[in-house]
Amino acid sequence: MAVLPAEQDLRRVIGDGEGVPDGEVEGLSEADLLEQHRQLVLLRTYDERSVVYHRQGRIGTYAIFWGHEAMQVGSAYALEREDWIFPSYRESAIGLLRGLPAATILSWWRGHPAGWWNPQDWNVASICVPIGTHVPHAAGLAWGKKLRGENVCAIAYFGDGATSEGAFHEGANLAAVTRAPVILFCNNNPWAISTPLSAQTAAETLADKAAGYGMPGVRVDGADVLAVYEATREAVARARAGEGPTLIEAVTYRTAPHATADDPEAYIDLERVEEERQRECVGRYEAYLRRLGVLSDEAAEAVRAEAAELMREGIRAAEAEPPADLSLLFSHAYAEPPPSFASDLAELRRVLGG
Amino acid sequence: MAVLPAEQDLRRVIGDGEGVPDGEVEGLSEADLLEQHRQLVLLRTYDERSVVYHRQGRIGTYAIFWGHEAMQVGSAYALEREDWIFPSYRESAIGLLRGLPAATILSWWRGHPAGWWNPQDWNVASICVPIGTHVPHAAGLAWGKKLRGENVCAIAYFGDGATSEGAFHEGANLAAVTRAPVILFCNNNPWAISTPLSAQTAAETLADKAAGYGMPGVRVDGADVLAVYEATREAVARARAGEGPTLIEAVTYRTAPHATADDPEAYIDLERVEEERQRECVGRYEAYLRRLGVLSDEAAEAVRAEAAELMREGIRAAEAEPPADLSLLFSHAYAEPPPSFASDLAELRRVLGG
Amino acid sequence: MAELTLVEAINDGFHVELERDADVMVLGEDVGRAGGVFRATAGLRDRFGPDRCVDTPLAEAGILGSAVGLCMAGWRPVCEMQYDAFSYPCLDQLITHVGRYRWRTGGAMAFPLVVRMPYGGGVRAPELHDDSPEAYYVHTPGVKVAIPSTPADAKGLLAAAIRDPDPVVVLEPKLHYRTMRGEVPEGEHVVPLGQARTVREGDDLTFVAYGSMVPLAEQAADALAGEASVEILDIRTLKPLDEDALLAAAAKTGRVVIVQEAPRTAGYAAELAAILAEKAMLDLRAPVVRVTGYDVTYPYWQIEDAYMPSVERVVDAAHKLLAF
Amino acid sequence: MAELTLVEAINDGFHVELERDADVMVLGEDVGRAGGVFRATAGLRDRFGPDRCVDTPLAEAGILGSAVGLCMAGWRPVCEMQYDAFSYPCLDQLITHVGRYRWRTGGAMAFPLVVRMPYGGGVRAPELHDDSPEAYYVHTPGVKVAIPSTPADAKGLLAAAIRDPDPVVVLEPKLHYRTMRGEVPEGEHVVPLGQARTVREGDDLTFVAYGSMVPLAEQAADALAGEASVEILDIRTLKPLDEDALLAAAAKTGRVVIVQEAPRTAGYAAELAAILAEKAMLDLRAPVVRVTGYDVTYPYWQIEDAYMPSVERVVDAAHKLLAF
Ligand SMILES: Cc1ncc(C[n+]2csc(CCOP(=O)(O)OP(=O)(O)O)c2C)c(N)n1
Ligand SMILES: Cc1ncc(C[n+]2csc(CCOP(=O)(O)OP(=O)(O)O)c2C)c(N)n1
Ligand SMILES: [Mg+2]
Ligand SMILES: [Mg+2]
Repeated sequence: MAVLPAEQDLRRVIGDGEGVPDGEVEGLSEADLLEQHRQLVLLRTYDERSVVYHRQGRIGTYAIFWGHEAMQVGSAYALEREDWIFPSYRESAIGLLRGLPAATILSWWRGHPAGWWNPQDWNVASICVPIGTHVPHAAGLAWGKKLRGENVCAIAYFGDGATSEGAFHEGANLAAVTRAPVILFCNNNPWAISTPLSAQTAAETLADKAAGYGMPGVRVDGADVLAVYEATREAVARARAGEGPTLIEAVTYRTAPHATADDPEAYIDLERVEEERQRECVGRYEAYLRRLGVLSDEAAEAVRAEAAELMREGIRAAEAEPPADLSLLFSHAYAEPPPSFASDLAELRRVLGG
Repeated sequence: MAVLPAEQDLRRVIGDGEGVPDGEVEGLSEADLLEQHRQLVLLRTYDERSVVYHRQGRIGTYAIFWGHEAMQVGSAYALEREDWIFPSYRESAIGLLRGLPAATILSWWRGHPAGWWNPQDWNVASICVPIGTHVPHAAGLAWGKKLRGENVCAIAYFGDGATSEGAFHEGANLAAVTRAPVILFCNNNPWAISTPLSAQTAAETLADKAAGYGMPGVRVDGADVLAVYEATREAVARARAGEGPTLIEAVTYRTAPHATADDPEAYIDLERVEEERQRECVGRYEAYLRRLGVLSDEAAEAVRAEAAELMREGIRAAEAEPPADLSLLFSHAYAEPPPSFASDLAELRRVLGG
Repeated sequence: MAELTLVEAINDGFHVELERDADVMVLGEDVGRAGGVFRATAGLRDRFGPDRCVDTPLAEAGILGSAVGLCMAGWRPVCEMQYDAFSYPCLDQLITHVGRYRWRTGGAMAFPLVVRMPYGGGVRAPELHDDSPEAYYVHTPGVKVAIPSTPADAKGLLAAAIRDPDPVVVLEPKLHYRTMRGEVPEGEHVVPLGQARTVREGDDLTFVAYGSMVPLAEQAADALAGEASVEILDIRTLKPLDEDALLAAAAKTGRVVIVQEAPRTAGYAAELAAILAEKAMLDLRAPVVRVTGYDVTYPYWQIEDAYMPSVERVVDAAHKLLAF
Repeated sequence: MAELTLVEAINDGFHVELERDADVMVLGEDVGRAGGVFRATAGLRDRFGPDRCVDTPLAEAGILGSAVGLCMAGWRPVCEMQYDAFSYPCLDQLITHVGRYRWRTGGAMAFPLVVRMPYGGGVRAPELHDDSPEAYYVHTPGVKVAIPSTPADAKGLLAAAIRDPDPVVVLEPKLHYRTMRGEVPEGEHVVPLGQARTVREGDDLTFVAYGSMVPLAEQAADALAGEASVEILDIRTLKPLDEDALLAAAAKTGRVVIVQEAPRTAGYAAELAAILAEKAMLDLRAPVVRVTGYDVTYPYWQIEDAYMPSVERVVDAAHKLLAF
């Protein structure tokens, strides 16, 4: 493979079609290349439609991941189906890559119980909302599987801001000490809502944190799906070989608001945003595939149509969910609910009924 | 100055009197050298007497710091009186170096209110018991003083185990981001009670954590008072110059039990302990001073006698403290205590009185 | 008097207090450049500079821990926790240091810091943006806790908290940040800690509430109009509690309903009920009833209204007491 | 039956449960090589290997957070927090994940983990080795809480906690770790969660207590011998509470003293009193009195005995009720 030298060892595979030559990743067939394209389009379509659905009031507040698709597709593509994914809200739709129905994820954003899936069905953990707190979960799962002799890896996704949290630190350190087969995947987009990376850390790079845990740290262009794939594949190989965790810092830029509720105009440089949007990951990959002569207009169109249909079907199904029953308030809190739950529910029904 | 090359850049000044030549630290007068000796003997005496006092039931559980004196003296000697010290239980007696009465510290270990000093009188914060939680305090104080334009540094002392805590991580990161004039001084002794460093971290060195915060990391022989002094002096100079925090990893070995309540036989290699005791910091420094011809037997004897007397006087004064009054239960919780406190105290007196 | 929303009143209070006292500084996640995700700190960074309104790293324990040090350096830090459930990482610093440090110094050093956060549900938000954690704070020695229910009190209690020599936790009902408007005194406005507020007088029943449950109690009282006259007490400061006001309001009617959004078990309403059980025995004509959230995780927002105490549930409790 | 100290009973329980179920593992600070600073886990590392009794890094949130993942991998982790006050860093994981994760999975995944810790004062220890944090745990939805008061219950409740499909927090009275001995059934011994224990029958007064306050309640009852006959209820499981037992014990005498070591305000005793105020109104012949620690930082140990509820204070409360 040929990775371009880049500032601060930022690994790249995809060139710019001009001065910077394209590289390639060993062992990826044309089918692999097209499948990753399909997945990119799927996530992109999910994200763009979700913003529309939010405007239409069909889903609630939504954390936009426009421009983050390559990080999610490239890394997830390096995993086996048995490997576990621990997403943050920013990767809410990553389950789509394993066949989790769009309706489920849309239901999550609709605040409907149908949005809470069984992690074991997809080896995709619940969406983690409190920043960085799922890093120890991923470490614990990977460690626990290793102790059982199961050859399973885990990957935890989190942002640049998350690296400031004690939970990230304790989880990363524990993963390294137990040599847990886990990949710590940092989406450095370099904003935490309105807080720029410069206010988040004084480190030159987030990958510099890896040495402090005794694990390798890798920096990769987060808008380069193939570079992300390759870096993750190497980390997975290390993990399976018993060499423990790897910290991957995928560098990108958050060109969308933090979430639908956020208005970045107050703090972000809109010109910079425009520039960055030009470098967005899906277009870059399509151009690469076209330069390779792998992607035809028809194929690209078909993939988009398929994704659009999946979203139409998804929102339809999500909206077709029957209203959640009150009894769900008391379900699932405990394996055997305390007696008080039954009387609370009975009282609630009586009061609301009457 | 001449620092010896050492494994993993472990800085040393003091030689071994044989193959390894002595170095020296620029700008230290003979008086400075002897003062640090006096302080070493003072701490050593405090520690050894405290263990005896504990056996005699005159103080409670006590965290022994035998062999850690050089780290405390060398680093504190590089500070100005206005600089703030944030000790852990391992540095409980560091206030002695600023004239805090031994009786006060002994009273702390006796669980008597006379042991709780006013930090502002000595610029020595309260002894911190929960591991690593004072790192953000030191960072906040240093940052806050800087914001006020006061030229004051802070130093926080903690152990190797503390580096695993989220509080250490969040405090260190915040210190670096705010360029707070603070020294993070890690006593790597390399045990956390019974947990060896190898179970604490997979990092090659604890100083490797510094890069992840964007601060310099320095490793120094913790049993070499002059190397510790010099490294701290450089860190203080950086801090005063507005260059922010430094992580100092001082490497030593815990040859005593974690505390009087602990029995290390279960987990520690006693032969290793014996070897390490040979390298203990006070004797090493005395030999160095004698090779320099700076320390006479009389001077050494006088210093020991002074320290012994100070301890005799200290324990006498501590034991002469009148019993604490019950009302202290309710003092100091709030600037203006709630009405309930008065009635609680009245009731308590009535009940115990009757 | 200006007519402001609850969050505007808080922002107004900040501007007044930072102007009044140069030692007051604000720190937290996104409080600076963005002015806070709810705009509570809007304009502070521009007006008072980035050193007095600081965008911190994403680290709640670090924020509160550094605030302890900032107090030692002479500052009066006001820490924002971005949401209720994201304040939990700071509990360790709060319990082991913030509430204890003054005591450690024999009263020689003060820790006049404030921890404030939006709290509570009903806002159709994703998980963990809906908690009511006041009980954790109230149970912690050495800290005071206040929860406003009106724009004027939001400004006045924040000012009192900032001026208080001891650590104060202020929880703000985010449900009413923008939906509630009210008259707010301009300039300096302080509502002393430790004083409850009688929302309305009544003779048959007493509703005791705080924060977002106060307007609910008022609606329930309205619903009972004609049937029963309801006294409503807004606790305002949970610690130190205005116990006299509580006992008086209970004695007046002998029938008490306590409304709390948080889960029932070991919530703050239990403390209020326990005080009545110990000190109002002879005044009570009926059991003390708690209407609270349930002992479960705050639910999916499509059914959150069923979790929250409702007018129906409060009225139902009232009927029970009237029939007792 | 063997005669064991309370901590020996816990150690015995560990050996039995790890032998019985290969999915049970123990993790925490110093639980392995040293067998725990109180020797509660002594011998486990040698017998079951370093993978089933793990010396973790010094990181309470990491310990509990990784335990969540260990559950997902099929383990039943038992986490030790070395002391009460050092458990606070794990509160965030407990509240935001441990108590909620089962719910998140729609009940599809179980989180059968245990968090256990020594708690309470009276041991002449330095600061922060003396806290009684049960209220923080009890108020958290999705977790159960148990506190034994005898060696047999310490073993039996630990076994029940380990076997329970839901997260359970077990607080152990460190004051009695070595000072209390008692008969402990050999081999498997399970004390079901949710069942209170009647310590002794009585007709005039009811003392309600748990953990280290149970022996104190017994001493107080002894001191009242001849004067009043006292019923003593050991709550044992704070959540889920054995409410029937509480109401029955209260109804029997109509005079209830609740004893709690933790600070009074919003402590667990308030929950018990609130339940009585709501459901035992007609049975009560006197106010419900709480005898608790004070609303202050746990003090310097030279005066800790004055902070702790004492026989004198319980007897005094009893006299008040008898005279009411
Ligand atoms: C513990 C915690 N604190 C605060 C928040 C509120 N919050 C949500 S997203 C966010 C910023 C996260 O930034 P980053 O880690 O860079 O991830 P990104 O959103 O950029 O993907 C914050 C502060 C939270 N969810 N959890
Ligand atoms: C938050 C917290 N957890 C646990 C403890 C109990 N404890 C006291 S000392 C200690 C080991 C500390 O080791 P290290 O940081 O290396 O410092 P050292 O004692 O070796 O100087 C532990 C676990 C504590 N004091 N605080
Ligand atoms: Mg980010
Ligand atoms: Mg150590």
